[in-house]
Amino acid sequence: MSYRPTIVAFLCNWCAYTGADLAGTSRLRYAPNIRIIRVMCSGRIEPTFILKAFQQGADGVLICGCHPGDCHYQEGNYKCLRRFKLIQKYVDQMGIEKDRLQLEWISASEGRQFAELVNNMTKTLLILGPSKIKSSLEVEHLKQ
Amino acid sequence: MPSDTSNPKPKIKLAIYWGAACGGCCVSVLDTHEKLLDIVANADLVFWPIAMDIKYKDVEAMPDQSIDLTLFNGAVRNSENKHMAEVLRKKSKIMVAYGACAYMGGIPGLANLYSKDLIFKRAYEESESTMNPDKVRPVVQFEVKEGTLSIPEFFNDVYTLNQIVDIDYFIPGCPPQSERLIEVFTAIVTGIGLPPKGSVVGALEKTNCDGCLRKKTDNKLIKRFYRPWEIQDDKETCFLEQGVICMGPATRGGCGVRCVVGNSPCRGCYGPPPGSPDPGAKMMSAIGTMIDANKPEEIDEIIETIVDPAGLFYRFSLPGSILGRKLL
Amino acid sequence: MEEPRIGVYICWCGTNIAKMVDVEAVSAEVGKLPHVVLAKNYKYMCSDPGQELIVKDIHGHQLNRVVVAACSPRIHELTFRKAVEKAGINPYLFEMANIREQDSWVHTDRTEATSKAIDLVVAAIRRVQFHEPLQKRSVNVDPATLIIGGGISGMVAALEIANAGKKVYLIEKTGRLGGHVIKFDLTFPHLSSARQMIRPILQRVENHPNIDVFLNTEIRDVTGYIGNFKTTIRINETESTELRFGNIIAAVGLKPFDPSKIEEYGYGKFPDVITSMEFEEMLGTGQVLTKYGKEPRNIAIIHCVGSRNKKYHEYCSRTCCMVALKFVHQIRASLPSANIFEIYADMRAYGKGHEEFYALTTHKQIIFLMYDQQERLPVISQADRNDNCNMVIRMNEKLSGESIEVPVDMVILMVNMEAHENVKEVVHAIGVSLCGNQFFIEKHPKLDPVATTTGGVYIVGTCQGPKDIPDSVSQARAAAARILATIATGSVAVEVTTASTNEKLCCGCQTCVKVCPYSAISYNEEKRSSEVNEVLCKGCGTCGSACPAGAITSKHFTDRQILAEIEGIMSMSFKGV
Amino acid sequence: MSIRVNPDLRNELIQFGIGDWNACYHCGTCTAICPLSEEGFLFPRKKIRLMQMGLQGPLESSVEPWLCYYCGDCTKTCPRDANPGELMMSLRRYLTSTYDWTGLSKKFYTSKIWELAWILFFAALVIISFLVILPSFGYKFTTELTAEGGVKLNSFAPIPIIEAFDWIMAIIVATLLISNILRMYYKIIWKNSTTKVSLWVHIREFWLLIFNFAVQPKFSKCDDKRYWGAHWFLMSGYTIMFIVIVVFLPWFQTEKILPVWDPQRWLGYYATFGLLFGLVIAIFGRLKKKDIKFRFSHVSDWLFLVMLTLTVITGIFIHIFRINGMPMATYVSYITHMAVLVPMILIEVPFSKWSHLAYRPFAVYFTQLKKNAVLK
Repeated sequence: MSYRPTIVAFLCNWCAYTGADLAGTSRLRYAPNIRIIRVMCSGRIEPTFILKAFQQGADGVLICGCHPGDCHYQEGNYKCLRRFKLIQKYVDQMGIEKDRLQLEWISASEGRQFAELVNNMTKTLLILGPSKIKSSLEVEHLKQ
Repeated sequence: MPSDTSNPKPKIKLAIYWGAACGGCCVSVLDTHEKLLDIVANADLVFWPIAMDIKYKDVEAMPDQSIDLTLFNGAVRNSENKHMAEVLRKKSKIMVAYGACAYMGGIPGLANLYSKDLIFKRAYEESESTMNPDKVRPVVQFEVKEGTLSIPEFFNDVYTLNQIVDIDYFIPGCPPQSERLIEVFTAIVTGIGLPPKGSVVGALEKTNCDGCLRKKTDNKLIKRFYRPWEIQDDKETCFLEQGVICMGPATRGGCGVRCVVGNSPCRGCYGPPPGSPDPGAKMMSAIGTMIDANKPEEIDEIIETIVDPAGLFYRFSLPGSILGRKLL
Repeated sequence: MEEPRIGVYICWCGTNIAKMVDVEAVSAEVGKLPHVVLAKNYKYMCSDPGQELIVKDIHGHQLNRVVVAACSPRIHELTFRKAVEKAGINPYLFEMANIREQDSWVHTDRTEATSKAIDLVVAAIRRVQFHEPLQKRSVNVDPATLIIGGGISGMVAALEIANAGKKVYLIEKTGRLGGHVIKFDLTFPHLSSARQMIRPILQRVENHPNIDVFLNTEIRDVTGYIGNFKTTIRINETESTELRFGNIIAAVGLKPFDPSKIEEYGYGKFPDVITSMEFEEMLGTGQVLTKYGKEPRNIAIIHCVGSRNKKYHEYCSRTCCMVALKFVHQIRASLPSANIFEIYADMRAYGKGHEEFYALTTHKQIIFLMYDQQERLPVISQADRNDNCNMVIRMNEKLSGESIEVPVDMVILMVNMEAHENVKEVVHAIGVSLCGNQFFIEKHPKLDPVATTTGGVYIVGTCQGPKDIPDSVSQARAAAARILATIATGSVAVEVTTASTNEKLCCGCQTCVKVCPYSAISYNEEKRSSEVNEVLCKGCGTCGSACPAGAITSKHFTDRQILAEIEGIMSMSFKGV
Repeated sequence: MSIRVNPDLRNELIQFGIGDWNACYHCGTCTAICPLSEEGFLFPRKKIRLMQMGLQGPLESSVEPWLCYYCGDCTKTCPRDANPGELMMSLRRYLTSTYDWTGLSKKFYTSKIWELAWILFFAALVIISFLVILPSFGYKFTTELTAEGGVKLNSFAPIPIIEAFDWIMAIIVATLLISNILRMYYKIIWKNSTTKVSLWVHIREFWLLIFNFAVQPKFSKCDDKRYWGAHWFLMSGYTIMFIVIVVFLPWFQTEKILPVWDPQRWLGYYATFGLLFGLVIAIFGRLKKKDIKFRFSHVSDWLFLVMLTLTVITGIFIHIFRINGMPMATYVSYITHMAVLVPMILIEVPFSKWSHLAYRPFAVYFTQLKKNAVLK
């Protein structure tokens, strides 16, 4: 079986998740290798979740929130942005290419942008190749 | 302490062993000072390489489950560490990961930012004091005419003890606070107040800020981060509020906040609070929250001042973290 | 925790899902998972028979958790929550997997879509195991209302509520009601009298049995939450009264910009350079005269003073253009032959009747001169002795490209509306936020412009942003209607999926306190722990992410639940190669 | 140097026919649509702006109003009904008054009474001359007819005296007109402190003046070419009439009844027909108000048309009555003809609407000079 990039996406309920729903109601097509997890606000997204997704084998992690200034909870997206920037620095240091972790603002009306985003990220991940998480750890020493 | 000899209770069999460790944990046992005598009074030390001369084969010969308590300090770096961890697990009723290295990987765990190859290259070829023109590297087995010489195999990764064998309890700290050891030892000896298997003992549930005497407010918005030497510490304001990253709020209490008392920010050797699956992620999340900027460029500028996040947030815990190692 | 017994339902949505997703395969696959008691698929889960199927199974199989894989939870989550509630299960012990909008409708490969559906359902199954029952809550609403500010907005809102028979406490900082409007002579665009308009309102407010007016009073601290606020007001520094009320309207208004900050205009230096507010007062006297008592021959009206300029305020004050045009009519009435210069940056006539008013005014023989707000402001200087005027304005006229000088005897500065200086105290007291320009932030800029993110606190009039009288009055009446609706209901529902702190884990670092956009978190010194006021909390969860000690739980979006969802998503077909 | 605003200019301009001068909000549609506006000489918008602002100096040194031939496209497309075409027309009136150093032009434009009074005064002078002064010198009416049966016109209106009078009037008018053109030149070219035009350029571009006087090529750039044709017809008729009357009076004002194919007669007929054709179009246009260029009429527009029409009609009457041997009718027609023509020439040519015959070609010439100007 050939390499099929896997994307775990965290979407805020009010803008990005609604935007992704709109992509569906508009019958837009995008790559099927994305799995979406809904949170109420992008400000809820923690580094733990991102690391967990990478550990579980995600080739890419996508975070989407409301555009700056449009947050349903006023400023959650800014908090998300700050955490994202820091965690991106960390994952980069840990040998996970920066492009594997992306943050984009998607409004509730941007179904098309969401579909394009998924397709573009898929292309990026195809170029980057599979995540090294599966080849990096010597699992034979671990307890059963 | 059950030191009343008039009511004799069979002494427990105690083993103390070190894997990839600095020896500080063993010293911390001695740091119990006069209380050590109580320990000795209640326990028979059956194995303690730093203090007693017992061969591995003697330990291997012991019946299974014959040791009541093993305090294993140090991470698992090589095949010897792994072998002894497995042997001691088999021989012990209760196996405790003692200290930050056994618990989370500790300082040796930072080697997971490199690979075995990179480490050997540095150690045997590149380091300033090395003269090794033939680029000789250690091999596990080497034939000489007297026979086969062997040394333990150096693993690519550093492991926490729990990743190799099942562990009953974890005592965090680099090294663990001696007072906590006494408490845990007492509990194990008496069997009273022992938490369920797999728990962290010898530490508090609340994180370090709770015991910290520095002045704390809600003013935790930071425009620039400083490394401790970059700033004149006023010795009374919360380190974080001065812009110095202190792992205190994300690190279990129990150490007595000794670093902060000594005017040095907490580095997190006691590990994450209960329920946190990753030792550094919560702190990173909190620090991200504290960045006082909304524009991407300004945020980048502030993050520039956080040098080496992996070494900062996972100083004692890289092997025990979610990612475990750098992906190479 | 009791052992989870999960029922899983895969919806076909007619052919919407079933065409692209092999629903049989999905239910067969997930049916094998631990804790899954049954996995079924059905044509329309949201239909009455679909919902009854769930209810019947819950009773028949003693299910305690339900997963439905269907459309977006944004569409039918509530429907299914109600269904499981009907069967006696807490509605939050339910989870939905979105296999229509985010699967069958966006993919074209049936195999891929089916394996994606399996992953999403598995994630929901894993997640629902960690769900906890949550209780719906509501609070009673005190029928009294506090209105801060006795300007036209505050008074109109007060009358609206008081006329409905509900108590209003109207607090005014100054010694009289009426705000700025009472100082105006005429209003645009109909040139009707402002005083005639506001006087009857004022009398009705003062004499209304349901309105208690507190003059010379300021608000310092308000405690409580929607439906149950409380404050102590001090009157004349001696008396103090405790007030209890269920809702708050902030109508604190604005203050005119101080043009002495703008050197070019020489306000304060030249006695005949006056602000629009001062000119309004002059119009009230019925005469337009210079400081030396002469009739001015040339009058310049400079627009956008302090507005639309990065150095002062970037925003537009919205009313000044029309007020400046209104002045033309008033000047013409007393000085028919005076030369009037409108020195403007852009003419903004956006409102009802405004463009017509502008067109009407252009026939009043006035001279429009345009200046570039960003490049160079007009400069006012003293005229030469032999000049036949009082002052000279030098400017670059944008439409002709010429640099010109304008002889003037009087200059009226159309000053910007800026936020009140003591607005911060009020903000602190009632727990709302300010935007960059120090105006109050509304809950939603388009769909909810009178509410704030703090439940029970409404903002009306110019404290929300510069606006004219009709807009202020509309907001006032809208806020009043909103409040009357909650009073009529008697109680308000509050958010269920809030955050909560675990005192055992909280270390008191207080990182969370300022993170909350709703000021729902406070630090309890006694307990040495942060506390979430769950009435104020809206459940965004950002505090849960900020807490380094893991002491804050975002209900229904806990770490454990989300991590289980991630593990679930990655557990089956999605492991990659 | 900044330019002082003259807020009172607008009151003055209103008297020249500027209507709703503040309606314009400077969208620039007029300039964009204008077929004659060109880089460096943009109008009407900018001129309207100068007018609105009361920038008298720049306004007076503008050449652009003369480059406008009032096709009406600007007015048609103006979203504010500001009527830029008529504003340009009013500006031409205003400029005519500023070129005139006597101040009479302004009086004529801004006061109907003043203008009518002067017309009547000149008309009265002419009538008195024919009824009182000339008879006292022996030039009397005679009912005697010539051998061919025509009226003896020359004995009533002696050629040498009339010719002398023609020349005196032509010199007065020319002096006034030339002095005004010099003032126009001063305002447009000479006063400009930043640029200068070499003498060679003045000489080199002189042909433009003649060419534009004769053909009005700019007028032909307006969309509706028929007006240019009608105007050219009128203008050529007028020029022919002017030349034959001033230069060839003895040949033209003859008592002989020449055959129809004689050049004297068909030149006269051509000129008359050309004038009449142009006048009919203008008068009907101004009455019907269908075309924008004819929609708005200042008193000066009507006066000019009426006087010229009267001149032409009386001229025709003189001709008809003379060859048919009707002496009294001929004399009355002749006196009326002169009583209209003299004030028309004296007032309209140097001071009013008719001055455009000189200002327009000069404006084209000055524009060309400006284009060739170099920095000082």
